Amino acid sequence: MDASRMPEAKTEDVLVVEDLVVETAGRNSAKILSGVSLRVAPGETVCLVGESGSGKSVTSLATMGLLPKGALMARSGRILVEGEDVLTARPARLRQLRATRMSMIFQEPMTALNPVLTIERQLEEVLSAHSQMSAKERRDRIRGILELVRLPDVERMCRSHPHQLSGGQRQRVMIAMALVLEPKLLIADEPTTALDVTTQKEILRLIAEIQERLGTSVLFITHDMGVVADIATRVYVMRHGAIVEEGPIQRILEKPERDYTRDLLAAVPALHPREGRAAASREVVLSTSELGMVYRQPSLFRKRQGTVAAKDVNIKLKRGRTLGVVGESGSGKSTVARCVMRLIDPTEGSIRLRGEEIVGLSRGALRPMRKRIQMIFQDPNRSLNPRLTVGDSITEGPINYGSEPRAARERAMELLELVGLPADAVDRHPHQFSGGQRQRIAIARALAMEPDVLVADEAVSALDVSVQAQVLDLLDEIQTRLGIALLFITHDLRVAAQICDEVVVMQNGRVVEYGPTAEVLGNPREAYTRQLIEAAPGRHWDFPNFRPLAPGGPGSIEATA
Amino acid sequence: MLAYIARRILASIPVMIVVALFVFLLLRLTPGDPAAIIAGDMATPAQLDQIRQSLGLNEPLVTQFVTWSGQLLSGDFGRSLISKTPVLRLIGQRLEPTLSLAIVTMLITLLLSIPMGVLAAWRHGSLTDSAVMAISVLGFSIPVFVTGYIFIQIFAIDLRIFPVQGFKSIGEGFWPFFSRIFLPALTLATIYIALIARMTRAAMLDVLGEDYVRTARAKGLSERVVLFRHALRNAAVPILTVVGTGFALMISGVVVTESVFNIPGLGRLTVDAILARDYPVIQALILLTSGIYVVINLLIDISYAFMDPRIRY
Amino acid sequence: MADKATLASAEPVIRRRFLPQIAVSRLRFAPTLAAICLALIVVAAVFAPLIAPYDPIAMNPMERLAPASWAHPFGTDPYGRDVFSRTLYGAQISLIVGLGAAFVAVLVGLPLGLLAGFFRWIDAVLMRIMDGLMAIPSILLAIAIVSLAGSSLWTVLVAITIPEIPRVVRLVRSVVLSAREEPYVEAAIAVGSSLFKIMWRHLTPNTIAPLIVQGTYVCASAILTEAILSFLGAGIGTETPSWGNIMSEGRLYFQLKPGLVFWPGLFLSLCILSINILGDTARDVMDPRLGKGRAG
Amino acid sequence: MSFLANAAAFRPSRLVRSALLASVVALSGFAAAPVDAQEIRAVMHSGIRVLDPVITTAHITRNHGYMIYDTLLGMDENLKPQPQMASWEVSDDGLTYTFTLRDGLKWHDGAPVTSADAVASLKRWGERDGGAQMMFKSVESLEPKDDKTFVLKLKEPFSYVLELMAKPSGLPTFIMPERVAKTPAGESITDYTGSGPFKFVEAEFEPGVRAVYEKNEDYVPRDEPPSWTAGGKVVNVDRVTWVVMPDIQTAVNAINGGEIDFLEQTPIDLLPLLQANPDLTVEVLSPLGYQTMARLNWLNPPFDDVKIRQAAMTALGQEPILAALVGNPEYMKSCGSMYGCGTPFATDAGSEPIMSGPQPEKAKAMLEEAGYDGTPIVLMQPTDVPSIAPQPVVGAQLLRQAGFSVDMQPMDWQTLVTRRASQAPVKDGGWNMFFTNWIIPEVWSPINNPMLNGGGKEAAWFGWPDDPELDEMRTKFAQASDDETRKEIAADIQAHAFEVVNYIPVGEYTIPSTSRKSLSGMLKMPVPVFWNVEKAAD
Repeated sequence: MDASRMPEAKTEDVLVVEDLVVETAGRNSAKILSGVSLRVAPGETVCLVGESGSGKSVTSLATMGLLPKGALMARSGRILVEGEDVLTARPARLRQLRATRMSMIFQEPMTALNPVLTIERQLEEVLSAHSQMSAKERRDRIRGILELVRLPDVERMCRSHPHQLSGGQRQRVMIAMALVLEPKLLIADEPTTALDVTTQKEILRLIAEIQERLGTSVLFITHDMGVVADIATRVYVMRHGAIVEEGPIQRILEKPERDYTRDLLAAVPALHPREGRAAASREVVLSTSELGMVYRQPSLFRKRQGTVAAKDVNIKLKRGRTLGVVGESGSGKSTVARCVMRLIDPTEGSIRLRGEEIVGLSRGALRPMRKRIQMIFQDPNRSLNPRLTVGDSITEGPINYGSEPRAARERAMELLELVGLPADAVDRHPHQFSGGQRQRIAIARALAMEPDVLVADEAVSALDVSVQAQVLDLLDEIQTRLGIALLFITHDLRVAAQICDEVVVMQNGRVVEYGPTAEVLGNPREAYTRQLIEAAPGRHWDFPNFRPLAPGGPGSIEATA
Repeated sequence: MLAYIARRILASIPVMIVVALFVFLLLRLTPGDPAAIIAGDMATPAQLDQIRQSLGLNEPLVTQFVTWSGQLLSGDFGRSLISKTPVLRLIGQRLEPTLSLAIVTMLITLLLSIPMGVLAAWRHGSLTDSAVMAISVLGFSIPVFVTGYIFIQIFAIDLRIFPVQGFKSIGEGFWPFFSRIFLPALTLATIYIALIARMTRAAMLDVLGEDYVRTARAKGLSERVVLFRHALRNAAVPILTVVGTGFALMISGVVVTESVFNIPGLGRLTVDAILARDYPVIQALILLTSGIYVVINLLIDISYAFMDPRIRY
Repeated sequence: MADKATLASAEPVIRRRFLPQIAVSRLRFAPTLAAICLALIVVAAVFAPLIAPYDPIAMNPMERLAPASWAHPFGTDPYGRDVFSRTLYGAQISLIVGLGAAFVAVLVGLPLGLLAGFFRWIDAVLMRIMDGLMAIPSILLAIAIVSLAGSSLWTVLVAITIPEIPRVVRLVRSVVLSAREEPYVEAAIAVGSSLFKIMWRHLTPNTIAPLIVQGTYVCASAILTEAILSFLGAGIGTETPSWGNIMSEGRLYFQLKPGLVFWPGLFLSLCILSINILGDTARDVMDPRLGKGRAG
Repeated sequence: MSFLANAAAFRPSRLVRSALLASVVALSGFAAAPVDAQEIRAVMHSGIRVLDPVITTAHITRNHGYMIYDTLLGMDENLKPQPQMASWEVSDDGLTYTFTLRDGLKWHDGAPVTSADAVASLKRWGERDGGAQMMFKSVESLEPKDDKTFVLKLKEPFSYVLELMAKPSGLPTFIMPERVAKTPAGESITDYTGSGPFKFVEAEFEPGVRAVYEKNEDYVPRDEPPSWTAGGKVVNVDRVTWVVMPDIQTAVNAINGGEIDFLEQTPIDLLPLLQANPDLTVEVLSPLGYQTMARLNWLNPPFDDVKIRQAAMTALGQEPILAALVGNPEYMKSCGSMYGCGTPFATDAGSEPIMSGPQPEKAKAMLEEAGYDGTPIVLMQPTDVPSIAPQPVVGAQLLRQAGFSVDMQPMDWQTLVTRRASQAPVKDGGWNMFFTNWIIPEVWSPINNPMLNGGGKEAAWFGWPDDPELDEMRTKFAQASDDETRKEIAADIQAHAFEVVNYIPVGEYTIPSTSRKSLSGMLKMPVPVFWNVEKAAD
């Protein structure tokens, strides 16, 4: 694809947004969008990328006329969908436009579908709201669209409720729902962010196909440069509620004009593994053998066999090294983390912390061990007690182990500086910090215990790429400084590739492949591992260096299909 | 499901035992002597004792409890100490009025409170919202008997629309029944309208923030559909919960309403029995009411499963 | 770092951050009014001895049921006692009952709820008992207790409070059950904090918001229950004027001398109204979800 | 529905069935009353619970007694005993009474009334009634002679036999079938067969809700015109239903709205609401009215000291209490007679201390002299009985003004009746003082008056004065042959009783009844009865 495919004539544009300004309602209103303009031509896929807070979602909501009432409102600008202004449209008219001319799919397929209504009902009401179809026609239409989105056993699907479907299936339903009336414009707001890579790949392909079939234009909102590289024809880069750069995908990837775009791309971790580090020490600080966790619901009447969350997990972690545990959701990687933390008690196997068995230790006996192994949680917004000052959170542990409050506080300040925060942060509360900063605080809290092992459970997944990069650097730096061993749980192969010395690939609670990162990701032996790598978006592109990786270039199958 | 119900009923047995024991002891510790109540003003100590003896009140507590619970297990609730009427007959006589009152009250309540709550949540922050909340909170802030008197004054005495008092079985025709039950039900409803309207509002506010509501809007559905098909149904569980506890709370309101409107119901029976220390009646009644409470909550919990397919027992 | 701070995630925030603002700005008017009203009542209660023109129990049978006049702004009751003075003093009792009930219920319910939320076996036992208590209609329990211990202010207070406790316990328990799953609680476990410390430092604070809301409802319903108890003849003795017993003594004259019920009733309703409004405000600001609190 | 479910929760089918059955009975009860039938719907002063007019002295049960039972003798408006079921002859020595049952007396089940029934009934009565107990002390034998006649033999003169048997209140001599009368005196009867002018419709009886009586077609009234409980009891209506209305306000509204025909006790303060209504008659049916009184406990300090009892009496006064209780002068009068004013034995002997109104100063002085140590007086106040609630409140204030320290303890009436039976010291749940009311016929002679009994802990009424002197005088009274002597003795008794402060009468009041104009022929007498009443279409 090239510039020639870029439409000139604005008139036929499916969507035209002209310097849209959105502000918060109420007394001291703040600008959320300051003059955003963009357009989407028939049949093209436009990506709107930006980090959290850049205002990309607000743009999409505004387009659908779905800005939260009483909270946000469009001050000025126009939003033309097929030439009709959404902002000035009457509510009734606006309702007509939705689902017929423009429709939207959301990030969380779990919450975006109504849990108490059957799939068929939820599709059916779109039709009955916008068309005079007979019941029969509606039935057929629904069956048709569900087949189109490749859902198995359509009849059963129709009868099912959302919770009975997998994440991927739900997202397919969402797509079906959005496209059942074949609108010209499809707005996809982070539609794959909540999904596993493999699923994500399928969904992206699906969208591409359908778009091909129905000639729909897609406005695709994402933060994931990989996805952008795979699917976009044109890209808008947003930041702080404004478009910073716009252009065809190729150009953006190869010669970004703005520093911000540049940073954004540079921050994307390369998929090819880091070169292995020389082992600093032979000492094994953490090891598990035949570790297993089976969840059993107690039942009054019959004995249910439980669900296996982990089975026969054997890992060894040496001082100063980083062991990655990768896998999709439900692969049991978090279970392993929580077991070694003894937040849950494994049902079988043993865990040795610096040679000492910690499975089956009583709360009391465990206490001295706790000191040696600490954890960083996925969501920095929830892992810090909002009511405690940063200082209190950090010093809680040390004080538990008898250090002077005063001394602990001093230490806390040092640590804060160590993790790149001002020392005076001790007296502030978590909500005064950004996600990345909070994660740093969480790290400081963990370090305050001077542990031998640090367990990072999806520690960077919730963060924007730029922040992600910084946190990863921080961890790396700390490791080299303090020689802490790192057990790094992640679903993101790119991250794993960048930080881990060794990786464990898990699937359905079992270890599939275990070895040095270079080998496992370089030339995977197991089909599943390969599958994972295959699925990683934008894997043909070497973002930090603005050039294609392997032959084939950015025009990957998905985008051109 | 059945297993669940079975489990719940099993679980409720200890509750009932707790209640039974608690009530029994409470009553026996309460000063008050049915004999003195029976004998009237002129009785001499000797005569009182004579009566106590014949009522078996001189037995040791344990014996009394054993005999009583023994009877219970054989389904025998005994006779009123005072009037000698079988307890079950007493309760049977009073059941219909109270049930009628409770049901009509709930109907009125639901008819008014749910729309109010939905409206308030939908127009959250608007004047309508404040108004609805104000009304419901007001209903919550006036003692039942005052509300009752006011209604009587207006509808029965001034406007003469309804009779002042009394109860007629629905068996005697709808209007005789309705004209007598309506005011008390309305009086009682004021509390629950307040309760359920605000609960509905809260639950709706919760749900209206959900993604699937946004989805529904994105599908271009009318607000009515969005509110009632998508939001309300998801808000149902907490609302149901309040309805359940509402029924439980109702008894106290019932007691007052029944005496203001002279409805011969369980509430009045209970108060009379307590004031007359009519032990068998009180015990039976409290067991009954707590039984009702347990069952209603069970029904509510079961109904969750119908409201929300994710809930399975 | 600084510029990263500005990148604080906005999408999820939209709903969370803006609604309370609106809630507050909307409710600012009503709660202020409520607060003022409540304040006035408190003043009336505290300074009753100074404001009240008469001794609330000094009777003068010769001028019983006198109509409202300058001498007796609200008229006199069947004993010829000054209803205005009684109403002022009544504020004392009603407030004591309301606040007392709320306070005691929370005081007892909080620890029980924490324990129940944390230890399975305590939960099992305790909750059975609480269910038992809840299953007994509160008003009947109250009547029984009052006639058991004689109808003094304190017995009435106890009688009113006991049925409220299970609701508080349930509330606290539910909060604990959800809060203990929070990562920061796990983090606390990870840094080896003692159970007590975790409860006190990490769990209890979560219960405060709902408890405040619940507390207001307990307070309001306690004041009402006192009135109802008086109505049923199981209230506080007539020598301790409370809005409840003033009304129930006056209710016979409702059609002839409405003032006897109207004035204390007005005070009572205003008081409860204010408390409820403040409670609602608290809930709206803190979290609409807390509406469930009332139901317990 | 939820009921069925809940029944299932305890005890399955059986309970369900019985309860359903019960409610069906109840329903049929609702349905049974035919609209056009001559039915009087009356709200009595309280709901009837106890159905045994011998085991209890509760007025409502007494009224119930007059509905379904007949009495051996009646008393006319001149307070003279008259034949009702039986006529009598007295032997010249006054020791033998021969009673002859009149013809046509039938039980509701059709069986004839025999002298055996009468004798059994009298004996049971003798076990429960205070006066009767006294009488039976002097009785040698009480035997049936034949089906129609029976004989009462005295071993010593007791001249008050007929008055006792004829007394309209307290425990009148209701005659029950022998099988019923055989029920132990301490046990309530469960067979409600009487021979009175009305039949009790047991199926429609709902304690605390309604009691229904229907005309006894077989009843043969006497020929004399009705006069109090004497004379012919002619029933002119098909049914009488006593409806219970716990809230008097509701009752007043109900009779105003024509939903009921008769309201036995109209709260005087609410009269304005009724007098305005042309369809209503408000009148006092029992001119003798009520005596309200205070009783002091002789067992516990400070009232174990006669001086302090006297001080208390001096401190109290009738007007203020009456004012608080009644308010309307038309319906209250202060009265210095323990036997009630306007009765044969009425006298104001010794009543000066109470009749001269509250004298706080004098009382103070007396307390001073008696060396009152400030022991608080536990004064029991019933919160749930309007007719007794005000007295203690006023009383407390008067006593305090005289320097007593008073601990007024509010409680419900049932707690009070229980607690007043306790002879324990105050700290163990005892008491010092309470108030209650009597209808005059219950106190109008030294024999009837329950308070005037010096029997102490065993025999005396609550408060337990141990006063042999008093009992001697009563015996004299009982044996006195002519009215003059009786009057004198009665006066002496009263003087003595006031002297030692046996109890303190604090005034008399009457309570007006309200009836729809459609009712006529309501008899003026101490007991509300429903014979002789006619109901015109409303």
